[in-house]
Amino acid sequence: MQTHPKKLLVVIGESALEKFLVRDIKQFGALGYTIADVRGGGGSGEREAAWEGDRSIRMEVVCDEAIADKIAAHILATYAKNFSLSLFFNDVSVVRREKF
Amino acid sequence: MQTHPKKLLVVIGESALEKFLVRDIKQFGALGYTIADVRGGGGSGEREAAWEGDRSIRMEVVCDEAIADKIAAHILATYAKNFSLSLFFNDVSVVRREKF
Amino acid sequence: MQTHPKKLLVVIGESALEKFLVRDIKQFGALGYTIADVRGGGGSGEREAAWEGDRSIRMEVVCDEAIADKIAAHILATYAKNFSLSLFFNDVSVVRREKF
Amino acid sequence: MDPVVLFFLLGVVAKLAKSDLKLPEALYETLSIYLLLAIGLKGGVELAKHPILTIAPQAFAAIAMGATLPLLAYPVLRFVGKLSNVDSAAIAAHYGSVSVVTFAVGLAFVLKRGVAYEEYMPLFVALMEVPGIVVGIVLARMLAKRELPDSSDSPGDVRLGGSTETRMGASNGTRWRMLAHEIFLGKSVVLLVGGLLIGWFAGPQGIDPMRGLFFDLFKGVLALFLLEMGLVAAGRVADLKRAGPFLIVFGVAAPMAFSVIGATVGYAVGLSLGGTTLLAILAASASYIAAPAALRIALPEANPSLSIGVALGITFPFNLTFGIPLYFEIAKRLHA
Amino acid sequence: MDPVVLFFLLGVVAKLAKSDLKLPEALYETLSIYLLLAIGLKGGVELAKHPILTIAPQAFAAIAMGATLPLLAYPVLRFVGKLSNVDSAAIAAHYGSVSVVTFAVGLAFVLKRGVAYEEYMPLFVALMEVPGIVVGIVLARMLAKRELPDSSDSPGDVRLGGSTETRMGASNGTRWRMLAHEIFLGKSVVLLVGGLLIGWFAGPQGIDPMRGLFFDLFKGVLALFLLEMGLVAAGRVADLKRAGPFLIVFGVAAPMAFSVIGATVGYAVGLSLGGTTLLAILAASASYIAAPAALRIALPEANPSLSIGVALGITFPFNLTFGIPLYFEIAKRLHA
Amino acid sequence: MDPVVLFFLLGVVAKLAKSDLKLPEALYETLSIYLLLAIGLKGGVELAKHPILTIAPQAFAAIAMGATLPLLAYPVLRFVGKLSNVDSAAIAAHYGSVSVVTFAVGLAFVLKRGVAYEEYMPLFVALMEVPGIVVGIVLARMLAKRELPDSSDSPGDVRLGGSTETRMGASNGTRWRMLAHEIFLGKSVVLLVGGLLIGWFAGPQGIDPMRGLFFDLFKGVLALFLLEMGLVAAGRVADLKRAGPFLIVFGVAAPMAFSVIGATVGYAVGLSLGGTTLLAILAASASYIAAPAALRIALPEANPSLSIGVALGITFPFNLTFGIPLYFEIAKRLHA
Ligand SMILES: Nc1ncnc2c1ncn2[C@@H]1O[C@H](COP(=O)(O)O)[C@@H](O)[C@H]1O
Ligand SMILES: Nc1ncnc2c1ncn2[C@@H]1O[C@H](COP(=O)(O)O)[C@@H](O)[C@H]1O
Ligand SMILES: Nc1ncnc2c1ncn2[C@@H]1O[C@H](COP(=O)(O)O)[C@@H](O)[C@H]1O
Ligand code: NA
Ligand code: NA
Ligand code: NA
Repeated sequence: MQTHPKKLLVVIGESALEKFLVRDIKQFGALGYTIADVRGGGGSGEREAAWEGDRSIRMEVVCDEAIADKIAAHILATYAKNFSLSLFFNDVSVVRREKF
Repeated sequence: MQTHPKKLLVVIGESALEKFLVRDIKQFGALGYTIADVRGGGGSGEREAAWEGDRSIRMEVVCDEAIADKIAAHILATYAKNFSLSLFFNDVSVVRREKF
Repeated sequence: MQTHPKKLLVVIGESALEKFLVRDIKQFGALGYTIADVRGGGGSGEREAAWEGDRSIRMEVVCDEAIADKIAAHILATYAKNFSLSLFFNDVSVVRREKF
Repeated sequence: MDPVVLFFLLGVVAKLAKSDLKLPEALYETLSIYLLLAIGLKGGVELAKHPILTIAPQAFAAIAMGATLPLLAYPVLRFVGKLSNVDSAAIAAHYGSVSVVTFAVGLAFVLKRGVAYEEYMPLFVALMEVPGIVVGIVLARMLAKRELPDSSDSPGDVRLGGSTETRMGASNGTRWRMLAHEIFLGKSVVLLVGGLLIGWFAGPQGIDPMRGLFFDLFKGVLALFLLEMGLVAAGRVADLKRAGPFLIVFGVAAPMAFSVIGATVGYAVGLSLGGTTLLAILAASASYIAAPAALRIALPEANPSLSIGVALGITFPFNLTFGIPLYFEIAKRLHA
Repeated sequence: MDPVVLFFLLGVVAKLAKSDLKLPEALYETLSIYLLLAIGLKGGVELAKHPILTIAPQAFAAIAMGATLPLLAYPVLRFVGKLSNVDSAAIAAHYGSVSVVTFAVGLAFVLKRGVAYEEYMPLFVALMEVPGIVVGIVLARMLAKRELPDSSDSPGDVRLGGSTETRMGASNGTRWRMLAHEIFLGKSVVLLVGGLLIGWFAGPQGIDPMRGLFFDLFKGVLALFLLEMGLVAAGRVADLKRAGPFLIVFGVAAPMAFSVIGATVGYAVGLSLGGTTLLAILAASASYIAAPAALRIALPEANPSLSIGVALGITFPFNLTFGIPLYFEIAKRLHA
Repeated sequence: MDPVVLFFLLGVVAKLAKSDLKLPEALYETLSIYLLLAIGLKGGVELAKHPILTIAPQAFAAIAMGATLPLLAYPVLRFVGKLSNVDSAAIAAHYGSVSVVTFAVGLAFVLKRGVAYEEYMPLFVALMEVPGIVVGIVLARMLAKRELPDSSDSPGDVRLGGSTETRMGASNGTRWRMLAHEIFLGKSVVLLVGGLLIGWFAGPQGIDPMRGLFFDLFKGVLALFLLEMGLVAAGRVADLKRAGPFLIVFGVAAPMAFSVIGATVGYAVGLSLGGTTLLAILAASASYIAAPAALRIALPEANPSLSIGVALGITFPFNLTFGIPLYFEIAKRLHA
């Protein structure tokens, strides 16, 4: 199967960020995203999703490397200081390259 | 740790597809799958999981590359035209190769 | 963007294991984890999350390869015999290496 | 206007104002499970009191009407609205089937006015869910044949999934079986029919200890569900803008026309004023639980945002606000 | 048959017919939290009315019975059923503990017939949840020693997690602490005991403003929960087919035998006809909330599909349909 | 102590004992949606009975008080507590706003004692949610200017997001709009105000068929929600330990001081004994739904574990147990 390399950017953070992240990734040209509700723990403590302020989301964006870089840089600069937030990149391959 | 390369196929789409996708991946020889409820947006608009028809799932299948290819080809041919659907591949490694 | 390679360890298994897995990965030096509720199927049958004993989780840990290996070895040795459980590794890259 | 409709408006306003208000998915599902079961139980308890023979001809008329309405809707959608074959058939199927929540609001309307009605009416909800959907699907498949004369299939052979054997990954026989499954074993039919049977077997005394949950809370739960439906319906408005003015007109005209048919049939089979009103409401309502789920599988080529958009974005609010009182007037004229 | 049982049947039929009907996980959890709390509150309110000294010997008898039943079940499972040591012990633990929902259906049965009963009976549910589980685990560990004579541990030393120090990643001392935690601080014990204490402290007047939620809705919530249990139980049938005929017979015979013990003990400690029936039901019932959760941690080598399969797939439906009326008859004979 | 508080204690104990008890997220959300709507409806129904002109001056006083309290809290937090500018402002905002659940428990307290109160008090809950939050945010921004004199902005220009144009990825104008949105269209304001309006339009007879859900279950739902709040509050204790003794003292002293202000204002504007008590409770309570959500966006630099820690970990339990009876005494003195 003919596939094309893309980047997968995964952002895990406070669910208060959801609408900002969705707005941001579109602004930088990503064509889609997927969000799951998660719980977890990290540098800023345990987040057990027990109530509003304690919820986390995991957002996944498949896009070109350049876009992924820009999104990540923006997210780190804008939110990382004040919010619980992690992100990482992954190499994926897609079939319909124009979709991502 | 001795590991073995496998493909991870991720399919994100309408939750109406769940039972068909499960049936399909088994038919093509995948030995397991994992499904999470998600929301998202893409070429076919925002899917906020607000009601039945608006729900999406994220399905993950770890298997041999050949099987992943066949599954992906089948899914694209069968559902992609009429359903909100994205898929991508990833390289993963597993320990117990016979499980996947 | 300057990134650093890390391992992503994904563990999918019975939700009864959640607190043990969280304890274990910390013991081995991982600095964070993310958990989602999932359903699925594999060698030990279908797990539809219909009731307590039937629920599964998907745990994601980004860490150094050495730690990921130790965690995986421990999990396989401790739980794999008696619990529904799958795990796989993935190569990811992170920006803030000290976080993971 | 019944106060429950105010909850719908609250939902609509909140959504249009882009409020963050969102009901959890599990609550949405719980409320809809509750409403289906409660309506089923209510009808079943009453069914126990009436001889089946009185009800049978009325029931038959209701089924026949549900199967006929899509045949009336289809040509309008196809030839006036210039919609594609599958989209026309899919929308027709939604209008052939019924909306449980519209029925519930109608029930509240009738109760509030103290109008007598056949208390086994919930039976007709269950009976009218399915026929319209089936007719819509058959329509799509039969007429698709005519449009694809080069197809290798014999013309009389109604096929699911169109011309590709592997459509939805299944042969034609399997597809029909899957579809029957999807329709008859879908959540809404199982809960409605299950509730009816339980209510019927258990009878009034048997259900009495459960009335605290299933009857006393009914109106409040309906209000909460309408809040959620308001949020959902307002979210469908964008779809409709894209679809253009025809569907908007259709979404108002079709329920009005169908209500007249429903009221006439109800009157003809001897229903009381309340019963006639409720049958008019059922005829005028468009399904948005059973039909979308079944059609997504049966007619995947249909664009769901059109059918849901018009059923939920136009017809549902129209029925809630203006439709129901109007249909009551129509029924009154007939019974005058 | 109580109409709530019809909901269970609806669930079973829907699942066997492969309907898509599924209750959201959050609803399942909510219903079970509700039932546990409501039963606890009900018992606690009554407890306030009775002198502890009257209840103490009965409570002691209930605990002792819960601890004894696994000792009777184990040899049958191990030597007649030829099950492994851990599986025998795990299943025995389930039958030593109790099913809150079976108790609730029994309560409905007794109430419907207007039979007097000790209204503090929910206390016994709380008391009988734990002992059977503990005995089952100790049994598994002690007898595992005998089967592994080459183990370096001293024979009298009951160990959790078998011979590997790192089993479940914890030393033996830690394991016991974790287990005690799992059992005594599990959801069901906390809610039952918490409800009992709140009901006790607050008394009837204190709880009265909450009866709208906790008492008036009880039967309806029980019905909904049974619908869900029907879906779950029917899903366990496949496990049982694999397990063979012995377990199926056990799933019917054990509750019948244990009900006789329960009824006899109840009669002996001076319970009324209703109380005797309820103690028989508790003895006959098998846990499927507390026990599975605790045993998954304590005896991970046990195959949960066996214990859950028989407890939920056979004993639970048997008790619901034939068992409860039968145990009532047994209690009547004793009280005759 | 009202029995509902026992549910809170059960949650606290369960959490501190590390029980696995956890209410599903969807249930938590459902209960809070229910409480907000029910309180709104209750107030709206009563509003229909009173002339707006009587209420207007009282309402104005409540708003003014909500806007003033943060101005009193801020200097204490900043100069006595030595907290940073944003943290002081954020905590002040929480105390300027109100806790709906504390109000609900206060209502239960007043009802239980049969004390008369202005039944439109829920209106004040809605009115007092927002002003304190806005004042807290403005405070943070204005005083941040003074501390950063090297900023290029003109000193009078209150800016959101501090000195960086791209903070939260939006320009200042957009930020203010987003914030207004977050505050006025947040879940709690929409549901409270929506409920008020629906209750007002529909009136007592209109809401009557829904009282089974919204009124009869109120106390029980409150109990369940308090169970959840106990679990959450106990989880915040660790945050507080880190924060040190000042905040713990503040969490008890601030509500006591503010209750005196609230009671005095209530008495001054002519509220009855019950109304005075309830206004004192509102003044003493700290928001933990609307404020945290709005401040996370408006003052992201503030550490939420401080504000939530003290509001939920100290003030909320204090009010529930000792505060409410104390504020009732204060109100009684004034009315003596
Ligand atoms: N090493 C990690 N692996 C996986 N997920 C992580 C990791 N670190 C943090 N997270 C997730 O990211 C969220 C925010 O991270 P933090 O700001 O470090 O607390 C956590 O609550 C976790 O869900
Ligand atoms: N670029 C993307 N990155 C991540 N998820 C995506 C992307 N595009 C689409 N999706 C997901 O796939 C679903 C269907 O995609 P589409 O058919 O393009 O609307 C969306 O609702 C998203 O959940
Ligand atoms: N090949 C696979 N791909 C994705 N997920 C899997 C796979 N195999 C197993 N799983 C997940 O891991 C869980 C436990 O696996 P198992 O013990 O093989 O039943 C399953 O319930 C699935 O959720
Ligand atoms: Na119709
Ligand atoms: Na038992
Ligand atoms: Na306040």
